[in-house]
Amino acid sequence: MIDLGQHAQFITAAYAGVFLGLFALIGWIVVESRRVKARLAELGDKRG
Amino acid sequence: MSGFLAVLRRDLRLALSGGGEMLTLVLFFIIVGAITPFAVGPDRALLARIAPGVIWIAAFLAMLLGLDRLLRPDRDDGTLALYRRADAPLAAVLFAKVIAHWLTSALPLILAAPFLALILGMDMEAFWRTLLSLLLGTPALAAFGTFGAAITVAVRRGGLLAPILIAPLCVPVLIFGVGAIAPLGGPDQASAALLLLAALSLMATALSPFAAALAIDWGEE
Amino acid sequence: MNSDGINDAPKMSWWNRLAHPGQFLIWTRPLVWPLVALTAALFAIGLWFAFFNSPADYQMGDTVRIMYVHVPTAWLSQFVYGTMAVSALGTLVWRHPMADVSMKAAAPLGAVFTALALFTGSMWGRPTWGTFWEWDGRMTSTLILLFLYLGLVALWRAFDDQLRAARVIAIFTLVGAVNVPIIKFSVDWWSTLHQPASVFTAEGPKMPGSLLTPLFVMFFAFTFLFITLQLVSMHTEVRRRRVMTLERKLARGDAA
Amino acid sequence: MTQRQVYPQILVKAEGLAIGHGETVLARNLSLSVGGGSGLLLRGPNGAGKSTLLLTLAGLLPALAGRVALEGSDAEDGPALHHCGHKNAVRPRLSVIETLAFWAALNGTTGLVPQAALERVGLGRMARLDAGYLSAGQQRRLVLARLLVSRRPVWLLDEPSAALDAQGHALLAALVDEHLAAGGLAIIATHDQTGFENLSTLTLDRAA
Repeated sequence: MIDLGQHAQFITAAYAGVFLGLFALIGWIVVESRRVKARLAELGDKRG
Repeated sequence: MSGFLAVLRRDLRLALSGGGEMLTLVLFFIIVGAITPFAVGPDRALLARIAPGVIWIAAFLAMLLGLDRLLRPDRDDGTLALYRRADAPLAAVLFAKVIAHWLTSALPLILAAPFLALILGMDMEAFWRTLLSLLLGTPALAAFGTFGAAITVAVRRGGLLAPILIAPLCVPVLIFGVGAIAPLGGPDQASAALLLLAALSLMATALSPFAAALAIDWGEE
Repeated sequence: MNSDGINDAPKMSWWNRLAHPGQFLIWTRPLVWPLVALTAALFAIGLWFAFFNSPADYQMGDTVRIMYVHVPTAWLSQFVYGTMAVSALGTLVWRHPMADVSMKAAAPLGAVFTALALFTGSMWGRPTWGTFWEWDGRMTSTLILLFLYLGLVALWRAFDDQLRAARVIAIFTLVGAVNVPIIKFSVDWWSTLHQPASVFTAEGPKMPGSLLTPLFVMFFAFTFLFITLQLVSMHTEVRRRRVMTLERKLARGDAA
Repeated sequence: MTQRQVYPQILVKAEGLAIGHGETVLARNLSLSVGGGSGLLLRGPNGAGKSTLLLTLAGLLPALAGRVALEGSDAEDGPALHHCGHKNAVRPRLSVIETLAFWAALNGTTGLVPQAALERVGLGRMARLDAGYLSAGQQRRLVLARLLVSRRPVWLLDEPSAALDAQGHALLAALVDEHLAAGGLAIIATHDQTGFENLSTLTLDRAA
């Protein structure tokens, strides 16, 4: 990695925090979408 | 007009007849103020400096506390449905509710404020300004409170939701309220804050009945 | 009420074609994957620029790189509230069914982006101001905005009848939207009262070109990320409402 | 007795009406038309949607399909209907006469004076009593008094005879007859038979 200066830990912490948060958000949305689609299929809805 | 006065008289009558919990609100206000020295220490100079803030926080919390009792009893016994079909417009009824809420919750606090000022060691000059800022600021709290109550009246477990919802909206009232007392930025800053506080209260009191009426009409359907 | 009425639906103009949940789902579903690809590409380019292709700022040194995530998230916390307010208008004025769905889908996204903006702000604050939290005007009003978002999310979860909830929450969203500038003004007034003009250098466009490009790319990356997540959440919400209708039909005994 | 004031030509009409809460439809393509001077009884098992229909006719609930029309009343002089639901809107710590005076002030004092209305429904002696002490039947009579205090042509009554004793039923029948005689109309959801033999009936069965 390139040299991030003496405040490197804050830069990495910031980016790590942001991408951790985003992956959690994306994960939650994808899981929720899958769960609802499965429930819909269970109930026999053909409209997809 | 008669409908407006009828609702106002009725709510005051109910509150004064011991049914309402004016006394409990005032006690809550006093207790929040009185326990501050236990938290920050009995140092008189510090207490005197933070006294305006403490009094405002106590008033802020006390007024947000009683919100669930504002419209829920009317909804539970069917009165709210009758209000929606009364001759008097729903907004007039709610305007009476805002004023009744102010009279039964803010006024007792303002009358109890001298006691808190005494035990927190505020000097007289700051005390009078606190009283004035409370007088000008609490109508906005009453108006936003009634609006918050109207939003959450359709929700069964809405009890604690109203204070959470309207606290962010009431932050400017708190800022200008305390800003009007402690002239950190000098006397002209304090008077500017007082004018802004009054403007906020007027706007909130004028507009919230209509927003609350909309919320009830659509929330009840 | 026939099942979905797509076949015999009258010739609908573009606007109310999107208003019908079923139609909205069909027309916007093909957009999802291209949007995902575009967002991923923008992020890749943005990160590459942010770390490998832009110099350190002469004043702030390398911490300026935090700006590339702080500014977009801070902008999104405002932009998402804007979309919610517009959807609220759509719900109240035109009774547009998809406006309810978009309002509901946007609330949690707004909350997360505002939280990230606060987090990156405090990460940026530590090396610059020496503390993780500074009661300066911008940070404080972002904090209050976060409370507004969380209040909205709690409000959505409190209602069980979603159709009735949409209009009531739309009113609250609009009242909130009217109050956001007032809050911003009062907080700025308050923060200038309590401390000298903040040392926070405004990261306006006067930044040198080489620092601007990563900011722009990351800006669009985050905005497209929001649009993609919003779309997917809206699809899920449409399907969730269908599940509720089907479950209620099941409970009443007649088959779907 | 109420003075002989005849209502304007009033008509409640609904066609292709679907009623329900949110997305659950309780009844579909209902049609009814009730003119001044006539009444309609709503019959049907519990949960068939009688209360929901009354709420929809009162405009307190949106119609899921079709339309409700109230012709013959101009909007300026306020709502033209009384809706009495299951809840009696009676609050303890207010006296009976104060409760009635409040509703008179709110809905317009176009009918009997509160004290006269109380006498008419048999609560005259209890005017000063705290409303909290009223029994369910007496509260129901107070609701009937509320109808008399502000005159409105359309009465939508949901189980008005619940908790009423024998005289109560007779009182209710008499009040409805007077109201119809004065040109008003009444739509009543009820289970018991007495007193309304001459009214036409609409039966709602479950999950039409």
